Amino acid sequence: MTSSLNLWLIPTLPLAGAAINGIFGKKSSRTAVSTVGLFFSGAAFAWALSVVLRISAADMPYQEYIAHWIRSGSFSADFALYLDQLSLIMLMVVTGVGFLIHIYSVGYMWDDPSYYRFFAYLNLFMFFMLTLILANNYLLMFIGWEGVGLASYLLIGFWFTKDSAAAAGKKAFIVNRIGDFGFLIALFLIIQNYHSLNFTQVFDQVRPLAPETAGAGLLTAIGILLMVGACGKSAQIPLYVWLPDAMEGPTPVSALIHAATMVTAGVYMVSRSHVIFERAPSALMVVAVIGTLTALFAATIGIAQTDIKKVLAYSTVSQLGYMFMACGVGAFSAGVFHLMTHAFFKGLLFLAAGSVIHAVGGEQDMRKMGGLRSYIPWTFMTMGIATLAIAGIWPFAGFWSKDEILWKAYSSEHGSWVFWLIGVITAFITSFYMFRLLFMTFFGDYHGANVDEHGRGSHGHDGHGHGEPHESPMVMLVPLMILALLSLFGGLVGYHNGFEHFLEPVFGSGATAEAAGEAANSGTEWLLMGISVLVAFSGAGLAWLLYISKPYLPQKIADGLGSFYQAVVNKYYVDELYAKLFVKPLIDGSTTILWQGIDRKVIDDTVNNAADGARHVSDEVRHMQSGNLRSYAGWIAAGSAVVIAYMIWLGVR
Amino acid sequence: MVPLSYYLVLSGFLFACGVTGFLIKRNIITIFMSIELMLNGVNLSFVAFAAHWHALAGQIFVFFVMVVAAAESAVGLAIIIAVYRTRETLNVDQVNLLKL
Amino acid sequence: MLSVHLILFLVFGAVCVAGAINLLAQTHPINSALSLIAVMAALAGEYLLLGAEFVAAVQVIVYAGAIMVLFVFVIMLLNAGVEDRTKGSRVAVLFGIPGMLLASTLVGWVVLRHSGTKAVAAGALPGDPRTIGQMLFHEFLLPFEITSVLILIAIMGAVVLASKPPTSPAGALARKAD
Amino acid sequence: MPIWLYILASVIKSAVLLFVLLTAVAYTVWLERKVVGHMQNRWGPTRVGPFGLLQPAADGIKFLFKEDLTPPHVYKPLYIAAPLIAVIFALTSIAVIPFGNSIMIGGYSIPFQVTDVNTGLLLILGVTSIGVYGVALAGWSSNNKYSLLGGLRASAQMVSYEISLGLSLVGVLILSGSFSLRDIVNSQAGHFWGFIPRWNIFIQPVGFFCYLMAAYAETNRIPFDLPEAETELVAGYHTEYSAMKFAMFFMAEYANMVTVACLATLLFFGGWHGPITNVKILQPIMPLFWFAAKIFAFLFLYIWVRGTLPRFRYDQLMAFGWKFLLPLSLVNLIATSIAVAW
Repeated sequence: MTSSLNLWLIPTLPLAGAAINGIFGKKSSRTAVSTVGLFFSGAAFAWALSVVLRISAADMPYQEYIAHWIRSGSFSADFALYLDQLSLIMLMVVTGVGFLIHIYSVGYMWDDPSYYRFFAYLNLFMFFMLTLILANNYLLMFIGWEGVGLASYLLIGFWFTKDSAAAAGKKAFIVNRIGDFGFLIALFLIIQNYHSLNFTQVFDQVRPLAPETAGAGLLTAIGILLMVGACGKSAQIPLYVWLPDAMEGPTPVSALIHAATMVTAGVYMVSRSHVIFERAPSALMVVAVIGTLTALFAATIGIAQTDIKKVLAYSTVSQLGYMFMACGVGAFSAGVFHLMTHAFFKGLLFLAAGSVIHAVGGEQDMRKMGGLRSYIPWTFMTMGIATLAIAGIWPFAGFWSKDEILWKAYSSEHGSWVFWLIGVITAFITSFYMFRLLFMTFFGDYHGANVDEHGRGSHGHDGHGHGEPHESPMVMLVPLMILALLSLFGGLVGYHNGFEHFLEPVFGSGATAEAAGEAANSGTEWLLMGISVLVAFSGAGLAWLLYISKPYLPQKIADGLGSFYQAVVNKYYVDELYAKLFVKPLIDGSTTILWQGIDRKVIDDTVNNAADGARHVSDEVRHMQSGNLRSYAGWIAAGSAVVIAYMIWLGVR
Repeated sequence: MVPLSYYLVLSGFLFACGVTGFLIKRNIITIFMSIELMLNGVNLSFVAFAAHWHALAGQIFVFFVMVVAAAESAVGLAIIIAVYRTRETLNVDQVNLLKL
Repeated sequence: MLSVHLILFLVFGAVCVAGAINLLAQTHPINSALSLIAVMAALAGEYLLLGAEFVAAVQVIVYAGAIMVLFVFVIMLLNAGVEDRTKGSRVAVLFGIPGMLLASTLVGWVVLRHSGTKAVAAGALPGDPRTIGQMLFHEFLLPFEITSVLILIAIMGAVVLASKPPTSPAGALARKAD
Repeated sequence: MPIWLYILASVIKSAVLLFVLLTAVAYTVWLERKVVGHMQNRWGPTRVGPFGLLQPAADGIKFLFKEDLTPPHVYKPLYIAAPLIAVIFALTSIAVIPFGNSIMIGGYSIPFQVTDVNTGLLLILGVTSIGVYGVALAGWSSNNKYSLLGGLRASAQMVSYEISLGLSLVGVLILSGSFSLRDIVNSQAGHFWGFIPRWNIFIQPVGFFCYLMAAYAETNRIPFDLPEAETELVAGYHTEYSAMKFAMFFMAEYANMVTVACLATLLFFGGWHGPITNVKILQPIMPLFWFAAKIFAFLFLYIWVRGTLPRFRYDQLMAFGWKFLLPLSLVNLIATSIAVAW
């Protein structure tokens, strides 16, 4: 590397934007606020682009030292950045999608009274997310990790006057804390054993180790704990419950944070730590199982949801499960690939959903939509593309990445046909509920002509005329179109394993070996690919059957399934279960033991008794202060006698 | 040739007399003089140690003690005058308003 | 065998002890003050025995000649009489005196336990003004200067404390006008 | 020198010195009366002996045989101790004054000095400062308001002027680099340019002035005799004293005058050095002569001032001491040290 890339600019630009908007935004006009917000996020994107153009594969991994932070003995953690192919992809996704969503937000949030606050938070999120991505050590990464958690909390609770939003924010934060706890312990273990948090230093020490076959070992422990952290951030079983609730936030937030970027941080972290995971097969197995289960589980919930954003949320959880499944079978590049395509089409889905909600004046219930195709054609088209992409229909982006994952799940040394099977089932369900969403929303008749009772006034986008759904402004549509293009063609980078080769320097020769073995199994691969496409089409067909051709059928099926259907509608009662299992005992325990027991009886009483005791003792002791000089002298003499006696005793002892 | 301990015992005796004076004397001026007596006792041990260890610094300390004693007595006696002016007594047993 | 040095030590020491005890025994402050002057003068003798002639001279000039004059002056100014034996403090008697006795016994015991300490010869140390001065103005210059500030503050404090506050500003002005 | 011989020599020297000093004191009184008398156009004592020369003896006898009156309500121990303190410390300081060079007797060098302390000047200062107690205690123990005022005035005055006194001497000490009076005198031997004696008065005129003023105040002499200002305080601190006790105060005062004159001679006027030192026969005597002559001159100056100047007011006295003399001696000290350092 001959010259510095000035990587530090990329995170700091959004920080500057956040600071400017946060400090001066309240007094500034909306135009000024959006200019600042867009400029700084756009500048970060532009700089990231220029970095991509300037850097060559030979220069990576590139490290940049900014300032020194913690130096304690042999341990050190600096403000230093790290750029390799993996973080480069993340960088592009975060700045690119982030910038598009910034643009979209200008239109979507225009009427909100706290417009400046939104952009300040959004820029702040960008800063932390970029810190997370570019960090060269786990500690700085953790700072970004916590920072995005903070930004997420702030944005979920953006309309904090609404109880559900505030509660959802808290829920997200607390659930994430549980995951962070695991992450932290993993970091402690790393420090204890490798005396560093620096990626290169840690991985250099781990790399020579043999895989832990006996099941449990240090690396397994670290891996599982890291996975716990990832579960929290990336909404995996059992910590996924916050993500559906997070839909209380503004839709661009859902798109940016809870679909495209932040929730994938767990995938990124696991991929980043692939050196550790590759040497801990048990941990990998845990990752794979969690990912697979989450994918299936969330997909089934998605079938029965009627809130458009909730469907997308469960879909996100499910897709994240896919990514973890990929990581779990050792196909990190496939996971990252899906991460990228998912960022495109899920971001697009959310934005399009936002556009729909915008169009119908804040309504989110799909049963009150329908037939919107003619009202909002652009939204319909982009959303259609996204749906095709997520369903995995050739040649859309989702096809390439999903197919890659399924193939790896089947063929990889850590994989198994079980993963593949569940993956295919999930793909079928995904295709079904996505088309269900599409059909319920855009086809049939419009059910919401008289939607005037929206209690979502606080959303701020009820300034438009109601009754007639209307197309969104261009500022919202342009990002939709760009993302639609990306969803269309974004998957082509994976053609002929191009994406995998790009990431080869990061994930190592294992990928190459698999690629070699791939040729031998190409027949199987074609077969599997065919199956997955077939499954996608059949899912779509089922949806068409149920929601277009015979719309009375779903109700019948639901009645027929009875309690099982109720369970699915109520998300398998997981929230209720958690409430019973954890929240209630915690609250009860806190009330009776911690509050009434420890705080009242122990702490308060200790303090009160200490104070009472001090007062009583003082009442007696104050007579020592008689005001008589000679008495004071007497005390001094007696005291010094004691001191002298003690000193002499020390001396002669 | 006098053993060091003789000087120290004398010094300690003077100091003890000073302490006793502080404890049993009622007149504030005498109490003040008891303090001076204590300082003198300490000074003696300083000088004795200076001679014993051949360290002149011990004598220097005595000068500082004297300077501080001079400052202290100047201020202290001024305070005594002020106290006498308001309380019209020199008996410390009767100057005991500063209490709880 | 008693050397001249030891005899002188004992003589001065006896004066010291007698003076200190007399200070305690006397009820009139002026007698106590005179006893203290005697103690100080005898201590100056002890300093001479220890070779600290400059300290001895300063002891007489500063302690006996200035500080104690101040005491006597104040005693005369306030016309302090025989002290009244009030019983204001039980603590001083119950704790102070035993504490003092205990402490001095312990210290004396420790000191005498080490009575094998080397003897101190007269004039063993150059305590002449030249050496003292050089030390005071080189090694101890900063403390010396600080004590000078201390003295200045003490002077001002004494003046402020002892001067009678003007009865009223008008009166003070009138006095100034005279 | 064997120890017994040393003690013997010291005893003899002390006895001789005491005799000389007391005689000098007595005849200073005679001189004062005579000189002041002439200044005031009177004769002074003339009846006892030629020119009244036996007057001091007569006075002494009178003091001895007068009734020793002790007023009631005095604090007796101190009333008695005070004149003793005054006279003893006044006489003590003369012990370190060198009157001349050593003389050789039987192979031993015997200095004209009771004891040669190498911090002689400090000793004089210390003893002088203790002399305050005589005056102060006398004033207090007499239980008389005039005495008390006199005593208070005396102690305040003496403490105040002691500072100027000490500081005025430091200039000389810087020049000679010693506390030993003998060294100080020897540093003044020789001449400037062959004819002006190398006396400190020519180098330290301001210092001498300060010393003189402070010394007058220290000895409670006119114009600073406030403690015994007869027009205000009857006789100040010795109002209640009579007979021998009074005589002791008298002796103390004049002995102090002699000491002050000795110090002035030693410090500023070259001590025993003087012209005509080359006459062989006179060599042991000449230093003594010059010394005595200089002291006489000083004593005469004392009397002359007494006959000439009026008395200060007390606030003027304090103002003069603190606001003029002290700064002046400080300036002198600083100037001297700068000059020496340079």
